[in-house]
Amino acid sequence: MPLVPIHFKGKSNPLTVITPVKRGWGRFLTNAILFVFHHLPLGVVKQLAFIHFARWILIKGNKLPRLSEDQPVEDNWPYDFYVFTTNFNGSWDQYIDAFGRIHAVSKGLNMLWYTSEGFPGPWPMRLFKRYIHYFTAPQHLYYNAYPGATVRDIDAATKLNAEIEAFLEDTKDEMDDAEFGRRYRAFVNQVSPWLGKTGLEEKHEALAHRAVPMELSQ
Amino acid sequence: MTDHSFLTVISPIEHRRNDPDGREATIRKTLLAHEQDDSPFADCPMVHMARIQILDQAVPPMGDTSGAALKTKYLLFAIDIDGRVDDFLDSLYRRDADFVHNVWGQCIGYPDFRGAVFFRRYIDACSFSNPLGYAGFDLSVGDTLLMLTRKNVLADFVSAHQGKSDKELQAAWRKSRADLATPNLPKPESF
Amino acid sequence: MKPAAGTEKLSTHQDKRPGPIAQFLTTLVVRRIIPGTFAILRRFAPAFRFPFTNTVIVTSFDLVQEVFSRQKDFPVPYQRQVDYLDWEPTFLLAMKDTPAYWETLENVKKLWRTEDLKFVGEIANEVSNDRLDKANGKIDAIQDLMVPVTEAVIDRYYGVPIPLEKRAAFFNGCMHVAGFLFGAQSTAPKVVAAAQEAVKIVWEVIDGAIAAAHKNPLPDTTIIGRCHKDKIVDDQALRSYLMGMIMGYLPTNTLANGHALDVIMNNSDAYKTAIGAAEADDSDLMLRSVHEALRISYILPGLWRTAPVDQEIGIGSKKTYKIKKDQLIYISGMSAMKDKRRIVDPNKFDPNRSPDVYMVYGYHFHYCVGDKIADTMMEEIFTAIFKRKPKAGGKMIYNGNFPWNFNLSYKN
Amino acid sequence: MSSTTINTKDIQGIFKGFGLAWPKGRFFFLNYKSDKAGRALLKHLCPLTSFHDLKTVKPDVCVNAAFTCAGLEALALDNDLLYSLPEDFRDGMRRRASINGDAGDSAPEHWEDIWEGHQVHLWVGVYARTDAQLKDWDKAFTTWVSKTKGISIVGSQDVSRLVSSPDVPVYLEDKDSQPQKPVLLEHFGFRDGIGNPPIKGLNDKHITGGGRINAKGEWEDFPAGEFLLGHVDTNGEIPVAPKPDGFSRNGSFMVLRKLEQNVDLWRDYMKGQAKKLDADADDIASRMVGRRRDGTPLMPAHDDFDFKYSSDPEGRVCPLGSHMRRTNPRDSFGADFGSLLVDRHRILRRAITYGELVPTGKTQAEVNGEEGQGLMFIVLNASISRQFEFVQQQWVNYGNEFDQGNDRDPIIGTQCGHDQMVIPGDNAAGRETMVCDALQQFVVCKGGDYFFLPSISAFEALASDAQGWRR
Repeated sequence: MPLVPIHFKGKSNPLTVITPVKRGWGRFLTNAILFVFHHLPLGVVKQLAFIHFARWILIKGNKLPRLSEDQPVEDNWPYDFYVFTTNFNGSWDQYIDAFGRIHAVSKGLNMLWYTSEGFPGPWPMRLFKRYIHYFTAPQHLYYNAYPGATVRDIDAATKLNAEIEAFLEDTKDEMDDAEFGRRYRAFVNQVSPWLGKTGLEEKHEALAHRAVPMELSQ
Repeated sequence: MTDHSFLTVISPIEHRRNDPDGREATIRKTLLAHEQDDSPFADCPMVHMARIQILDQAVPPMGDTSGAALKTKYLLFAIDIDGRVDDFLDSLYRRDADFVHNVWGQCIGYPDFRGAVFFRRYIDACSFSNPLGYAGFDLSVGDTLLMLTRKNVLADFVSAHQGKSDKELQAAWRKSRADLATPNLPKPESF
Repeated sequence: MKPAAGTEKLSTHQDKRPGPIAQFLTTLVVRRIIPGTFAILRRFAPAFRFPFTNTVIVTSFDLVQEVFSRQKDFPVPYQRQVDYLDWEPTFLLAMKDTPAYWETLENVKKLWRTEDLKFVGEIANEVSNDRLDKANGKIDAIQDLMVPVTEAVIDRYYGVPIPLEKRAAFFNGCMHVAGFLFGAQSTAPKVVAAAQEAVKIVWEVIDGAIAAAHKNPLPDTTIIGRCHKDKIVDDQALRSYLMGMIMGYLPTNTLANGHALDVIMNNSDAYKTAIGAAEADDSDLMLRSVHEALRISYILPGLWRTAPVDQEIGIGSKKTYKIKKDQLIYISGMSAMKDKRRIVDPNKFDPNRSPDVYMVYGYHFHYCVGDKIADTMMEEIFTAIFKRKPKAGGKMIYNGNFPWNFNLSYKN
Repeated sequence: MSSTTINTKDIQGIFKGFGLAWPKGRFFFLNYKSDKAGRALLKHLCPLTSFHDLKTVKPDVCVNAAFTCAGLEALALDNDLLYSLPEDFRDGMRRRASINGDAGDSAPEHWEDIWEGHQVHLWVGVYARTDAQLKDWDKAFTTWVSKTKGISIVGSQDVSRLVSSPDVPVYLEDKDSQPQKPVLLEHFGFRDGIGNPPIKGLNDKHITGGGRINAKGEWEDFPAGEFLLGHVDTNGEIPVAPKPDGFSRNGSFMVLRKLEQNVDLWRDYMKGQAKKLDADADDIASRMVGRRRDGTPLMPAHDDFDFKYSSDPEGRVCPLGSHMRRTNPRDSFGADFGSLLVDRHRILRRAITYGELVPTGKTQAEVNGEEGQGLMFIVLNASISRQFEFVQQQWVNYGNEFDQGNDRDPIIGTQCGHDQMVIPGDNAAGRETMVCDALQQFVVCKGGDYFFLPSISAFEALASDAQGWRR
């Protein structure tokens, strides 16, 4: 599968999928599903730690802003828009793979896209990927405040931060060198799993690889 | 901890008969100019992530051959920010009013005046509320940058002081404490 | 009431002070009734035509910004008053959005330069520390600190020395003319006559300074010296600019500093922040605290605009309001900056608010041209005060609707 | 078309792997000027040794062959077929250098000359029981090539297996780390060739610990489609493959990389770090690799294969950044997910070493001078970009998924000179954290390419003079 590089700087990728939903019952059901999801803990997604921010929103096709008399009335579009936006780490393929392969996530996705017209379900994967790709809207401007950091980096930094603050407090006053050495080593051992360096690098090959398989992008 | 706002805006793009894509072209040109760097959002300290997309045409379901289509092009603006939307809009307008005028100013119904108040009102008229939002972490942009910087500073310190004696360690730590407690923060978009 | 230490020199003016009952009522109106009324208007009628008058009061954040932003539709009305004051050519504050405005603005920026701020800071720092050191633990912060600092800047930076014997008259004259310009917009013959009387002394001082500078050239760190040396504008224009820069400086600063000090001294959050900022030498935080204090209180309750033709405000929002031709519009920045719809918890002191919620110096076109001078000065004065850890609390004493005295006690 | 039983007579022998039974080998890289010459060469090579042969016939000399994209084009195949080849394969390894992290010393401009200008059309791997048998075959083959018009050998590479012996020291400082039993070695002195995924229908017996972990936490063998085209993969689909079916079925994509190992540099670096950290060099080395010298896992394990990582989420036992854990993370991403996020990125390794073993105390120059030591790294997979390139790029040259930020694989990653590897300490076990800084380029890529390894039947079809798939 060849790769189509995308041109946004950094470790996170934007994806916007806009699927059509039938009005009437479809709209009602979608809102009901969204309401349910509002109250669900999304622990699995947190654990996977690859989504910065995501949103789902149902936009009524007949309530698109019409702000001038000159603007034609949208009377030839019988669907609502179901907009999904996400900012994820890793490659497109890997991201969609994770969606489909993790049972809890794929069940959730099946629910969320249940009302979208023609949604094939998260399995078989090839149809699912094709569906997502079919309804993906192209990006024109993307901004990320910390392009050199992934969700895992941020999670690690958060854990590390608590330890750093505790240790700064702990070593506020000068102390016996041996005692300091002991505390320092214990601290370093404690935080050592999160000491990988991060940030934007001059030329990081790993960042070039964020691609949609060509079989879908053609 | 500041609250997180998910702002979703869809604004119609003017489509003129005698100049079919004049306004849209201005938008595209402006977006392209800010694509790689010089992002107007970099100066808005509350913005986590932002995207602007031109929706040329709505994609009907596979197999719908009825010719269903939208009659206007739309501009989708989706943004994840800390705090209130108004603060962000004012901030964006203050930093780069030309960007605002070259993008949303080209949309239908944007009043012919300059001023942040019109931008706020316009976005308000075009925005959609009540999304199902997911945030992978619960930090403001400033906190995120601080923690990430601390992480790198500590990693450098640990790596540079392997195998040092306790005395040297303590002395070095005393010297580096301030760098760790209050590091020089990178500007948004430069970490 | 015994006059506060150091106010004796202004005794001529003190004679004119209203009696205690009149003062009480004025203070009540200024501090309670006007803000209260505006809060109600803001909520229910953000653009409200005052019954039986030609005046529309605009009080909500959005509408105030809108009127400010549409300078071509809503020009300033002050030219009427300027015409009475022997003030030719006119100055920025009374000008519409015309090429002449931009030319004047350019000239003003050639004279009052950004790099001068350091000098202004030095003057303010020196005078305020000197005053506070000498006063020995008790001072009238307005008359004995803020006014002298402002006068020192006018003297040493503008190059307009105020002779000691004319000092009180000059100050009173400025306050009166400012009231005439920005106040009730009355042009009744009696009011005009009083203003013309008051402005005389101001012109006298300015013209005197320019004439003196021709004899003994001033250094080019001063505005007059610089103007004469580089021949930036002629004396007639320079005279007008100086008048404008004094009119927009001395009275407003007195008002601003008095109100800001009142808020900071009587609000425990603000007091703590100011003390902390002074201790840490964080001039940026100090300035933000002063601005926040001015947001909670105010400099002026509002400013005036007119509508030469019929207009509508609220464009792009759900509700619009009509403004008829020749109506006067009173836009209340004071009220706008407390608008809950834009500002979270508006009565709370929070120096970390977004800079966009402040309209302390006005907004958009006609944004205060000397804002940086005022900022620099306020930074220095407030840092000097709060470094000495004044005792919290204190009451501002009004003279009519002007804050006039504020007694501070501190450790030297 | 797919079937659950796999015709092992149709699959090339390399799928099974030439183990210790065929320890000597020689790789030929050939070029043919015309499709006719190409077919003559293919015909000469027939029959190739099949998977089935290795199990039953066990010939003295085994021959396998694979094409580069240029090689298939030179056979004048039909455009439909050529256009159906996936883009990663058509690009070739040189053009994919930025994805694979081939930069610095490994950059394509420093590769061996034969990889320039698409000269290599065909890889022929010959494996023999003894040196003599290999020489005989080699002599006959080179004579035939020299007599045949339009065919040339652009390069060749001798390869051989290394086996540990208690008498030849490969440890750094700690004698006890020397493997006791004879095991297959690579040049840094570690056991090689373990941890390959078992494939359903090809393996004789189920190997616990090699395959994938299902939702119940049990080990399962891989479906053949992950490595063999034309079969069902872990997603329950037949992977995208070149057309027609007869061409790709039972074939696979093969990645071949010549990886030079700087044994001296590696040993010096390890000793330097050990001195700096006041630790045991062999211990540091094994924590970087993720296994002991004799292949024993760092994790508590039933045997050398059957262990999991999820009990060690912070990598305090086996560092998350270690080479083994990066290239086969098993259930590192959480016990809940099993190996679901790993399965699509597994590779089948069929590497073989070249050069002589450098015993401890000697330098590379003393052992075999300029020749050098290293590995002919061979990977078989159904999709180069999804499997080999993904591992290389996301797991080897990037550390995000292992909470390592930008830190790269300490052994085979592309080093910039200031890279580090953190070996987490453990307060409970009383072991100190070790940060190995300024990692050096111990392993340098000297060239290679992407190959298509056809089935035996497809190879024979390509060799035949019938019109077949030609244009």
